[in-house]
Amino acid sequence: MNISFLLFALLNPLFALLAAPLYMALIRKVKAYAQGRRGPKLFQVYYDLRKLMQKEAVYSPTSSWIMRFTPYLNLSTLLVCSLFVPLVFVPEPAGGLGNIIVFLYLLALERFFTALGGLDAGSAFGGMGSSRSMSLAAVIEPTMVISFAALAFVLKSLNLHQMFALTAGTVLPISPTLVLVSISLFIILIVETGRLPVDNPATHLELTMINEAMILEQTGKNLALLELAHALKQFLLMGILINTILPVGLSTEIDAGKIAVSALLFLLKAGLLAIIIGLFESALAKMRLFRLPAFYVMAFFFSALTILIEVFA
Amino acid sequence: MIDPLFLEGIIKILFVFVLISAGLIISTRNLSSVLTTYTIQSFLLAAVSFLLYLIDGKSQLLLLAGLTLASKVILIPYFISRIEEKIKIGRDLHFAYLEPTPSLLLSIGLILLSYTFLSKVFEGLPLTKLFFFGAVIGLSLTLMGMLVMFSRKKVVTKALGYLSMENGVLMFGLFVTELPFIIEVLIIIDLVILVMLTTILAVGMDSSIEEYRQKFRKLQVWTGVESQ
Amino acid sequence: MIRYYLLIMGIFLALGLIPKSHRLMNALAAGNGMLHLIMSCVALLTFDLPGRLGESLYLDHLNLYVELITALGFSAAAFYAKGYTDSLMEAGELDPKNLKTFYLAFNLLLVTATVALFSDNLALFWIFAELTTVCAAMLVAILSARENIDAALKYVFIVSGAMLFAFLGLIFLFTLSEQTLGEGTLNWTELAVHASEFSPALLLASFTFMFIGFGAKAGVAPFHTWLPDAYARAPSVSAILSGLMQNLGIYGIIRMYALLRESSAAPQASSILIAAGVFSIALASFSMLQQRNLKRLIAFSSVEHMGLLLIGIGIGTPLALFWTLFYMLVHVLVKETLLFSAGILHRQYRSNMREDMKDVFKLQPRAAWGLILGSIAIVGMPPFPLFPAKFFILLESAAISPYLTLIVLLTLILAAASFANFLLKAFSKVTVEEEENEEEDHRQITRTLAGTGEIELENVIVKAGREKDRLPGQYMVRNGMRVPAIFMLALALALGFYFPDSLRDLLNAIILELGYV
Amino acid sequence: MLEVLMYGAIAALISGTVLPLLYRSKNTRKASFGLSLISSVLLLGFAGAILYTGKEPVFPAIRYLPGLDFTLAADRLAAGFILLIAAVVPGVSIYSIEYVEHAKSEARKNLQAALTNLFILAMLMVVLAGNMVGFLIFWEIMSLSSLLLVLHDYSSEENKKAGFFYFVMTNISTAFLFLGFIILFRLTGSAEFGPLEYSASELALPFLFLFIGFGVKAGLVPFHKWLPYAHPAAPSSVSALMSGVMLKVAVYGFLRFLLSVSTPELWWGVLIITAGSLSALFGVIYALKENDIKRLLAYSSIENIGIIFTGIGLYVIFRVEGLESLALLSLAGSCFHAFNHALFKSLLFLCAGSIVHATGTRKIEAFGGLVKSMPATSALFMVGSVSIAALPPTNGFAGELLLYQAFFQSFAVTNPLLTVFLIIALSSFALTGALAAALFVKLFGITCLAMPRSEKSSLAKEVPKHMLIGPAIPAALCILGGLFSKQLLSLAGWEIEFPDLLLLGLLLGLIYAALFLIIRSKETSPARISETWGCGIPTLAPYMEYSSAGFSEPLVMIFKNIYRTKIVHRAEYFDRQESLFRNGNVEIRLLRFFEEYLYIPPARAIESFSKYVSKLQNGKLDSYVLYAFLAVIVLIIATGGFV
Repeated sequence: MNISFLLFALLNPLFALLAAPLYMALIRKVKAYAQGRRGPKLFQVYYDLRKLMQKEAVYSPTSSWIMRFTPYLNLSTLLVCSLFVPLVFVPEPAGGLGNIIVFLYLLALERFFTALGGLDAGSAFGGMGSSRSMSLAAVIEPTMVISFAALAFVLKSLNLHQMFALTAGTVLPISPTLVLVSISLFIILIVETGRLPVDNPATHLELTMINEAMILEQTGKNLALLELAHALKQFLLMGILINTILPVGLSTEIDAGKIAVSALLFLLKAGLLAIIIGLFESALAKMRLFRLPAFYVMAFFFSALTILIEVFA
Repeated sequence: MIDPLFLEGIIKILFVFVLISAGLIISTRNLSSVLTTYTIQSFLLAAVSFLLYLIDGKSQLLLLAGLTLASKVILIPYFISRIEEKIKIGRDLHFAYLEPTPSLLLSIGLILLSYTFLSKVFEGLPLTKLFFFGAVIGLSLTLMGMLVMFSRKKVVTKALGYLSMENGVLMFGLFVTELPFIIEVLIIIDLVILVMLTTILAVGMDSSIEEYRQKFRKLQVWTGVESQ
Repeated sequence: MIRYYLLIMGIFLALGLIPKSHRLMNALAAGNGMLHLIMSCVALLTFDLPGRLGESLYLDHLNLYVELITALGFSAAAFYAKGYTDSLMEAGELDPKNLKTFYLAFNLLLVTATVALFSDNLALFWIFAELTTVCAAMLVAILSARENIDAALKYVFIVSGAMLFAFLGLIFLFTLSEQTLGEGTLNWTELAVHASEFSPALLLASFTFMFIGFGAKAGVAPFHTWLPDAYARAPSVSAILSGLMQNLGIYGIIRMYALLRESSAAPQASSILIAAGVFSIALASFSMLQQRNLKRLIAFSSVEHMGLLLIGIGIGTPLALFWTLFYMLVHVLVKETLLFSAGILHRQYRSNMREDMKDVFKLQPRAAWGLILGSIAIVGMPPFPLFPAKFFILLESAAISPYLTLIVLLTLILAAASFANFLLKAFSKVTVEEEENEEEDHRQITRTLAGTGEIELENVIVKAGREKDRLPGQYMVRNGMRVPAIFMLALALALGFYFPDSLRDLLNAIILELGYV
Repeated sequence: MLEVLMYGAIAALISGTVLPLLYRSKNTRKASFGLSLISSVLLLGFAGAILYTGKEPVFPAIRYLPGLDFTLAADRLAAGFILLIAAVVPGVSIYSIEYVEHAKSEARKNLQAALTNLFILAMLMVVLAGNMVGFLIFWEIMSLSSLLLVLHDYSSEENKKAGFFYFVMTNISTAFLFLGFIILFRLTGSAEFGPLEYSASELALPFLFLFIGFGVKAGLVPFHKWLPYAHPAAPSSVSALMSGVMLKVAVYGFLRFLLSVSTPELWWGVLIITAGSLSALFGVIYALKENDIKRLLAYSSIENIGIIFTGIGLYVIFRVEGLESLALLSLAGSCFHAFNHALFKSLLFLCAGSIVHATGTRKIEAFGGLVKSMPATSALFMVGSVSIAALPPTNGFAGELLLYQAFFQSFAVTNPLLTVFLIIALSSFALTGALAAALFVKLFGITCLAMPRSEKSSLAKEVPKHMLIGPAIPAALCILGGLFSKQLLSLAGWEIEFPDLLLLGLLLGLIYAALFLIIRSKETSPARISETWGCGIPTLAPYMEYSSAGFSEPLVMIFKNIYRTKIVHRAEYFDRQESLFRNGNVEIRLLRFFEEYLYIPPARAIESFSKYVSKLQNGKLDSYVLYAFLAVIVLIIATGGFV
């Protein structure tokens, strides 16, 4: 393990942790504007988190250690995940961190425990959320895997670090097929972060909610940890998408100036993406649960197409 | 000496009679008539044996004729008629699978089959015409005897069918005189034992005597198990 | 020589008519079996094989081997017969007056079978084989119930009727030898020398006819029909003996096929044998599947095994024959175990039907395990030696066609499934809840009393107590019935683990003598 | 030296088999399981040494049959599977010491102990067998001993059926193996397993037969139906062995054949992957709908076997395509997954056994809340669930990761059609993985979390300590095997590019600990306990909880084409004309596709044909003579024809 990696290991999670909630807020803001509202302040998210952190946790008497364990696990999983996705600079790969499959399965680990946490309190809402979340995750999984396989195939590595080392330094995507992959990645981002048309993060109606239902029983700092983990997840997925399609500014060397520029650039790109997401969400209505697989197939189609084109070419 | 050709002619005529007797066994319903037909058939066999003796002059044939006469014309028919009296049934009315007319038609088929088969098998062997004839008649008689065995209901008739099969084999065997005599004798003995055994057993089966019925009822343990 | 043998045996049998006590009669029968067993062993060890005794007795490895199997089976059956017939007489099923006839036929059967095996002359073989049919039929009919007579009649009619065709085959063979050698002969030794000179067409015809006769004797489908009825109706002992006679038929077929092997008609003969074998296996397997009668099940399994033996013979390679011969031996061992156990169950339930069996593990655990292990052995599962035998026969059969092997294997599954189905349904009915505590209490008592010196007395009391609370309706199995079953099974198991060199040499010698290799 | 270890293990297992048969007491049973434990330790040394040093032990041939010796051989492949046995057996043995005492009678307890040892011995010997005959012999003993164990409760109707079905299927398996081996034997002229340098066309038939034979035993779709019947019937410790080890022995046999083939063909691989993917997918889909805990686990075994076979199929394809390193990767992946599945499936079955024992039912809907009443068992169950859901950093993940890596790089093949095929296979593989995760959320969540759903479950108590130590062993191995997977793989001699899961695990643990400490240190107010929010309903009742069926409902809807239902009418009438109705029932149930279209029709056909054949034996002499007559005629005509 070398210096660059250690630096990366410190900076990348920190950067992600700090910046992630901002984009939750940004998307919310965009949606509010689209609906003709002003929406909460951008930094309201941070205030909320701080408030939650200070509150006591309330547990149901039926719940068990799962409920107490899950929030910590989720955030730590996502923090480990953040080591996998170079956001502003690409270090020398080390220890197999950055493996795209491990990344996928770390997300699965987070989902698994969130779902268990949903079942733990014994309320019907939690169960419903877990059930829907796991079902939809199952259906999206082939799409995700094929998309990432396409990504890996185009960028000729299984390691995100190496992939981005390849894309870094170019302004435009190195291969036209990456555009196709990106469409898939965008859909995955929507699905994984529980956004419209899959899930509506803003409601607490039992008919619509998926992710919110699972964490309904979580309170206080546990809830804060979960919210943070969720934001982090969104941010990391956004990072992958951005560094794939628009890698401009991604640095490969350790240079304070370059990193700062690249970080700033990244924040801007992420802001752009967040606005797109917000608009996308505003433009669509929530889909019926059982119509969703058709939605996923679209992403699947693009990814499979990518692989085929790459093979034929 | 009598002209061998003339004797052969007579033998051939006897063959025809043997076949007729076989046909009668297939179709007759009266038990005692079947028995009589069988006796006649056996007698014809003895006669063929005797005539062959006249042609070949082998003393074994004479002995065989005598033995046949003693066992098949006298002893076995006597024995069976005693049994028939004892079980008090005179007729075997029912047929299984084949009625007399189709049976007779089938018999013709069997004779044809034996003929084609044996002519193929014996092809190229220097055998006399008479031997070949005997073989065909013997084989068809055997098959017809089998026909009797499955198409008649009463065990006694079946036994007669078996005996008629045996006659067919013997008919065939007459032409192979070198077969050691002792074996022929043993075959006859075996036959007699077998017939006695089957007929005694047949008493148990065909009997309408009340005491047997009771005996069976007592031994219900072995019955009532099989559902057929 | 044959005359001396018959004379001695005649005296022996006449002696057998004198005693009045069952024990003595049984001892004589067992002695007879053991005598033959010892004689064949002695002959195997001391004689210069193949050799002749007198004019008509011919000894070689094959007939000594079959005789050994037969005598072994007879001896075991004789030991078993005592308890079994006793129980039949107790139940009033067997008339004590018939006991003498039973043992007479029993002994006579062995004698006739022995003469048949050792006669060089095929016609003599034929006659004595016929006589074994008569004796076996008597044994089947011994209970003189209508069903038994019926079964015996079927046996006689079908086997003897078919044997007549075998005689036709003999006449063909005689004519053939007369035509070729100038003087007719039915002596197997002479025929074997000249078989290659014979006309293949006539030889094949004679083979076919002999096959009809010997096949019926062996219980090959579709001449097998007597077998299930005889097995189901006859007392177990009689079933065992008529089962042993099946080997006689197989013996005849082996001899005939060895003749044929020299001529150009061998492939045709092989196809007949294999076709009949496959047909037997298939028919038997399908008949077994729905079988509710234990003894019928065993009978059909015999048919199936005869089919496999036919295939083994029909393949015609030394390896196949080697394992076929071995298979004959093991089949007898296992089949006897099964029938012995089935006999015990029959005495327990007075029925062979699966519906009537209940609480088997409670009432007759040993017989139940005998049946289970026997079934495992008979369907050819290891560690029992039918497994390698089956493997090698099928291995050789694949040379003809792998699809033949496939068909045989698939039908064998059916046979195995039938046994499983029967055992599962018959043995799983439980009415009495198993109470182990009681037994443990007894043990507790003996344990606490150990060392006080009174232990033996206590044991006696406990035992007596147990005797008293023997389950209602439990049939007391006599040792004489249990020992042969265990012995046969143990022998089979031992063969599965250790294949003696002497047996291998014996089987190789047979193959050599039959002109294989 | 190595040989001594093996002989010791065999001797221990044999005495473990014989001992309980001699004397019925608790001590002999304990001794028997102790012996199997000892044997597994010896085996561990044996297999470890072979894998580490690469030296193959030499066993003297044992004289067995004329012309055929009984030989033992242990190469690296065999050693790997022996290691697998040695890893599963200790847990099962310790568990059984207590578990076996729940059998109905003394006799059965002892029999179960003896048969368990015999079963282990047979599986060991199958792996060790040096030639086909030995292999088949122990294969049969293995089937037989497991059959008897499945039938331990023979008087129940359900078990009887299960036993019969298992017996028939296992016989079919053996028959095809027989055939495959026989053809190989004829080809090579020897019973030894050796390199098969023959053209693929010559090996096509044995390949197919062996594939079917091993496929039946391993539980590949469509030959899988015996698994969900046999497992619920068997005692849980036996299920653990059957699912954990026996299925892998089938995989071993198949690999033994496949690895000795020098030139496989592409269609082999395609066939294997197709069967594997279908098994994986159908296995998990059927499992989702299942309400019987052991049957669910059985279906999950089908799924995992499917995954293993998918890896084997990939291996074949890469071999044919000449991509040696990828071939190695996928082979390593399926072997490793086989090993892992053995661990976590035995763990899960043991836990399921404890749960079933504690609650007295196998119905998932009746469980709930066990995490409080049986905390230790639940924790172990959790480890198993996480492993089988292939979540990092457990061993289940490590195995699947290898396969994913192979898949992701598989698009290097040049054939475009093959690429399409691989994309489909990969997506089905991914779908399987995610469904499995959903499945085990459901299983663990419904079984252990929330409130007890029935009285039985609320009365459950933690099981005795042997039944905890037993599953704890595979649980520990699951975690360690995951963490040290990279190290293990390189120990086993596979130099594969593989992420270091130890690092990952450490990171996870450290960050977790750090987070926990930071937040705890800042804690200002203690946690409060309050009722679950139930939309205003004052007290939550068990019937309000999400049920097992409810949990899988969305997936059932999505896969509704697979979960087709069937309406079954049954009616009884007083009369034959069926006009006076007596009683009847109508049932809407899941269509058991494979059973109703693949198993039952041939079974029915065989049944009715056998009825017909049985009627031939009608007890009438007339008919019998007729058959003989017809046969004579046919034979005469045939002979005439030949002449």
